[in-house]
Amino acid sequence: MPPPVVWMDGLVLSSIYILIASGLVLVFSIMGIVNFAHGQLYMLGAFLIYYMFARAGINYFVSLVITAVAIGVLGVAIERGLLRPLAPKGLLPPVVVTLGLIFLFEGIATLFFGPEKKAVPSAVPGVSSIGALTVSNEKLLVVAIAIAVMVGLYFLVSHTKMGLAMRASAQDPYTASLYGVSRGRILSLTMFIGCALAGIAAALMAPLYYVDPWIGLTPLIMALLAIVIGGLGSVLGAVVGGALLGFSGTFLIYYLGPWSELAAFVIVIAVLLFRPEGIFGRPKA
Amino acid sequence: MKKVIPPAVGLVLALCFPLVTTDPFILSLLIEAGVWAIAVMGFVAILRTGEFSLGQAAFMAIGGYASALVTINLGIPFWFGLVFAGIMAALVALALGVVVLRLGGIYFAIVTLVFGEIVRIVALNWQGLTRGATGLTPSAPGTIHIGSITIDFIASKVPFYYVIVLLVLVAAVVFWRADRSRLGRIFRSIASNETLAEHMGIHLMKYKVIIFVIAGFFTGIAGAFFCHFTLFMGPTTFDVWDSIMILIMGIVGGTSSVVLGPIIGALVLSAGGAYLTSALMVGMKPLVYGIIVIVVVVLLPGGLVDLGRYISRAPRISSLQGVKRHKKRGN
Amino acid sequence: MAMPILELRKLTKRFGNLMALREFDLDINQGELIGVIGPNGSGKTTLFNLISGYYRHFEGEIIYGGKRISGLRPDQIARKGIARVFQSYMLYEDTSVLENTTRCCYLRCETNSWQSFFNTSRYRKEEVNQRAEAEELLQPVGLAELRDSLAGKLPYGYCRLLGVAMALATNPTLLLLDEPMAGISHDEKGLVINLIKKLRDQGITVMLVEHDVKAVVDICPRLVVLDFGRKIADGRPEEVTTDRKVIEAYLGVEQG
Amino acid sequence: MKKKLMTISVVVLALAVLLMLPACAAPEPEVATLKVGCIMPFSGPASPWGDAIKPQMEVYAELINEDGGIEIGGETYQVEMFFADGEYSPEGGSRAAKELVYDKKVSFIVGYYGDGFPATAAVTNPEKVIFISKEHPDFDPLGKHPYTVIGTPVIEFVDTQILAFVEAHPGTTKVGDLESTLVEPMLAEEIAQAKSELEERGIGLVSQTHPVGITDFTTYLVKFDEEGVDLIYTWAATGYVAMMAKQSAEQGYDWYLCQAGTMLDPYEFAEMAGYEAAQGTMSDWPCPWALKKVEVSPELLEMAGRIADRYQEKYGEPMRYMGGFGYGLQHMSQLFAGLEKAGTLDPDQIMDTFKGGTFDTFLGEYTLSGEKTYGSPLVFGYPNCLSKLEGYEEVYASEHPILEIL
Repeated sequence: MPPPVVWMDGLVLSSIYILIASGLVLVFSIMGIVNFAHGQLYMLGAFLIYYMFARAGINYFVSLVITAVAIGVLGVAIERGLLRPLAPKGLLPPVVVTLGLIFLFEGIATLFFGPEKKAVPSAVPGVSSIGALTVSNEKLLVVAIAIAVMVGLYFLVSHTKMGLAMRASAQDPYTASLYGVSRGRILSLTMFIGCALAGIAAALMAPLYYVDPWIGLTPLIMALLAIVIGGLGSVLGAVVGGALLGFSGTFLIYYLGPWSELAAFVIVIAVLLFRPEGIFGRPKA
Repeated sequence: MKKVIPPAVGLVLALCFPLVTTDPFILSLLIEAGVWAIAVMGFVAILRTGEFSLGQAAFMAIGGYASALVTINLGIPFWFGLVFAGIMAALVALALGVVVLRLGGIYFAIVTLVFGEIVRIVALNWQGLTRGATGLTPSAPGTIHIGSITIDFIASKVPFYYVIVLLVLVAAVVFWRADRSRLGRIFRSIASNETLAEHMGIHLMKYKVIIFVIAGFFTGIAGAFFCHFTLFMGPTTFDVWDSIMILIMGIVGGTSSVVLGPIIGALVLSAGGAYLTSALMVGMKPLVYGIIVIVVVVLLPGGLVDLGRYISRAPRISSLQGVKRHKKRGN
Repeated sequence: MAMPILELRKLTKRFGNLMALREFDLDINQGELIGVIGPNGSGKTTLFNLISGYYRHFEGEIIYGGKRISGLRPDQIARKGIARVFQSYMLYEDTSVLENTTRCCYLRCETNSWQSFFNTSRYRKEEVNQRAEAEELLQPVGLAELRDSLAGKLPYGYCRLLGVAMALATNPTLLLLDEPMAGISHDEKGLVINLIKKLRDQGITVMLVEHDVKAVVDICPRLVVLDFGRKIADGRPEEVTTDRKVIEAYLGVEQG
Repeated sequence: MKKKLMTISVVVLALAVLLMLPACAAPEPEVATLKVGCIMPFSGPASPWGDAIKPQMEVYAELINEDGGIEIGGETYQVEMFFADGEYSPEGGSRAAKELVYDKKVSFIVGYYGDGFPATAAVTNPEKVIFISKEHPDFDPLGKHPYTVIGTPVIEFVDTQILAFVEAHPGTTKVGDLESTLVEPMLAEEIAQAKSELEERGIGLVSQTHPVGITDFTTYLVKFDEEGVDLIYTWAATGYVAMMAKQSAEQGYDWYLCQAGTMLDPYEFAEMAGYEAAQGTMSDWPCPWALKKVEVSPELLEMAGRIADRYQEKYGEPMRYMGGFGYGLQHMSQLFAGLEKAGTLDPDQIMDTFKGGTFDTFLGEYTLSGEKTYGSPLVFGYPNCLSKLEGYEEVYASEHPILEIL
């Protein structure tokens, strides 16, 4: 049994993977494409937090909300300006555009924000002791906000009219449109929520770690792994996949060292071999 | 007969190029572009069946390691290493293809991307075999003596240049023939309507795996050639970014032709990219790449190879069409 | 009594709690022309999806020509001589009518991939022949004139006709026609009916799912009626159309 | 049609611009010059080092030119520097080397800061371009790479560095060593050496390896804590060490974090880790000259002062990072000393002079031995010292250069 600190760490890591993966899955389930620039949106969100909270001294929670909204709006702009006009041309053009955006955003960040690592101070400095566990307040905050956001997302999707419209549109866009669900609005809304989740993840992570133009790749790959494990198109799958990766990551470091990185991929291969559609994916006929 | 003329002229020009200049810088750029062109041809050939792979660089890595390991440890000559690399990459493609090609669509793209990461991590951690991050240092092909002629791969880049021209030619002929033969018709059927193709008697997996393996074979050879050219093979020599670059070169070049598009894409982005690194501000390179990709996808969906068609106003075929969405099937 | 060419044994297909087809039994003889009718959602298309291999997980058995084919892939089933015309829009939309038909000649090929790759003279000859055969197939469905137009731009009726030509390109012994007459003009209907009769005369077994009961009654000597996934009647048209259960199913009479 | 024309013109224009830009690059010089190339990372995560050292090398070249240049065989040469982006990868290094050697036609490459020594040497050797690099396991002067010199045998330092850190902290009973999978294989031999040397003193050493690119080290730190470690040595880059310091503080661990010498800016470091968490972190390269506690040659102090002044003049801010003195500047001074002594520009003769020769540079005297490497250059006066963060300042842990401690 690993010590409590390792559990806590797994929880922190899981929170971030879950936030990013579920944003990615949400967008996928409605639009049918994977936004490969999702990690770079996260990176831009981290820079936003740096400039607002660390540099301009705006209250952390205000910065967090602004970051989430700003990244969400950027996502909507991408969706309206690039992905939607390209959608009729098939699957590849929008995907290629999101791959192009990776380069574009990294280039912009390097040119305008600079390549050096930037630090964001802790929003809630200090350390708390809970029984045998000593943990920084920052990590507690991360977990608390992540859980709150995911619970909020759950209620939004399953208990509101908007969520119903989203689910309907995900299952059968054509029929949903017959019942008066505006596909355009649903697309924008989903993209907003999905990208805002990346923004929130960035805002939570920035004070824990550091910010530079290349921090987007690792979370993106982990999120992709999480959704492959959980099943494409299932938010619940993203949550389970993210948690599995987060906890297995930290536990295996504790027991195995560097091979833990490979262990994540072994999980993925095992899932692919025995249940190719993912744990919560819809099996094929 | 008419159709043979443009490629023949292109080949003659390529063969005569060292008469114009033997400048090692320019030749190196062209040699590397040739390597990428082969990999991109493989990517585009797979795209013909409607699947797009984001893990092609992993096959280059497998080929590179295969060749580096056998040439270093067993002292086998470069030429056999090249073939061995192709076979190894093809075998891995076979194993991977059988497992993941049935998933199709975006799922296939994600899994191949993940596969690329797996190869990198194994290469990094299997230090007994790959020496981890230190990497392997394969050597250049040995000097060849044919009568009084000596071909030295170290003193000049010209022999490398001719080898890559030959490899590109072989790959081009294979991919071109595959595209022109019944296989090509089958691939297009699958890409256009998988369910229909299957109901008309086409074994989807068989043909998807065939092209995936052929592409893997040549991509592996390209990777092996590259590592003997730069004399280094490490875990990051071919990584996720390279897989994405292969895709981007394919799209920018244009996927409506299996040969010309990849060659144009590789020349423009690989050789052009090297220029960008030397001439522009840091951070500008990814920015310019990003802009090129978006401009091409939005304004010129057929890629650069389509520019000629634009001008001649011939009917345009969007090369990006026909890639299916993730298949949803009832139970 | 001839051996049945197609035997369906207790076919059951569930979608979650919904039984799309339950314990369905049917024998079809060589050369028979059989119509399958039933209200919307009664399981007609599901039946075809099971026979053609589109759904591979279900209960029951399908025996074709004395061999079990249930569980096989669609391409294996097609290879055994079962061709299907889809109800929905199923074409290679991005290419010409002729190319659509040629692509479906795959099962007629005698040369292998290597011969095709090396462009041998046999392959080239076969290509020329196949093109001619494809053009020939377009004649009876009245699409010969339109052979160079883009399939995706065809009017709906023509799509159905093209679908029939494409299915015939696979040289079938059993043809599954899923509502070939839906949404087409009166003249075209005549074309289809003539075609079906011609096929029957050639000895091809035809299974016809159709919404238009009148047309089916006119041409099919035997009818099967489905309701809520169950076979409720099987027999000659005049028997079936007077069956009380069938009338209730169509009129939706409340029971009990 | 209009839209099509627009499209075509946009694409053609973009391509034309792309192709023309390189043509506007550096003009040809007229005076007799030594073309010296330098490959450093200017893009990617390692770029801060390239960005920090490049201006120092430029300033140094400027000062040399103002002083009259380099005298070789009775003729004086001006120094012209060319920089290329090696991206800290073998492929980048190879590409940058091709650009410098084939395109910019440099005769020497110094200050290689990257990861692909063999790939880079493969470009320079056939062209007889003298390449001064840092150490690499594949360095083989007598066989594959005859025109290559190791100017900074960094790896050789590992055991001495660890011992120095331990020396600076009497009472250490167990040392933890945390390396990434990237450098672990390179250091393995040296770490084993350090382990046996520490054992002689009754001090234990435990090693852990972490994958590249992670940001949370807590689990590794917990393991160290369970092992009872009280000093951690790492080769990790500044950002990672800052994370280790931060996460150590969060867990309430009070060991010393010792970094192997690549801390760019102690203030930046402290800001990243938090000032509290950063306390006591040690590193061994940066040494703000204002402190001047190390005994170094007056010549070095003078040149260092000039460089620092000129830097301030040119860029309007003080030169905080001194890593260049152990790196690019060091290689430059080695090269120039070698050239002056050889008195010729013939690469073969220069290499003959380098092998086993002794050179006087502003950084001290170097002996290139011609055995495993061309020698351990650290004979005297290398500005290497242990520094430590205390309060808001960086101070020394030792009064002397590292090797004098041992």
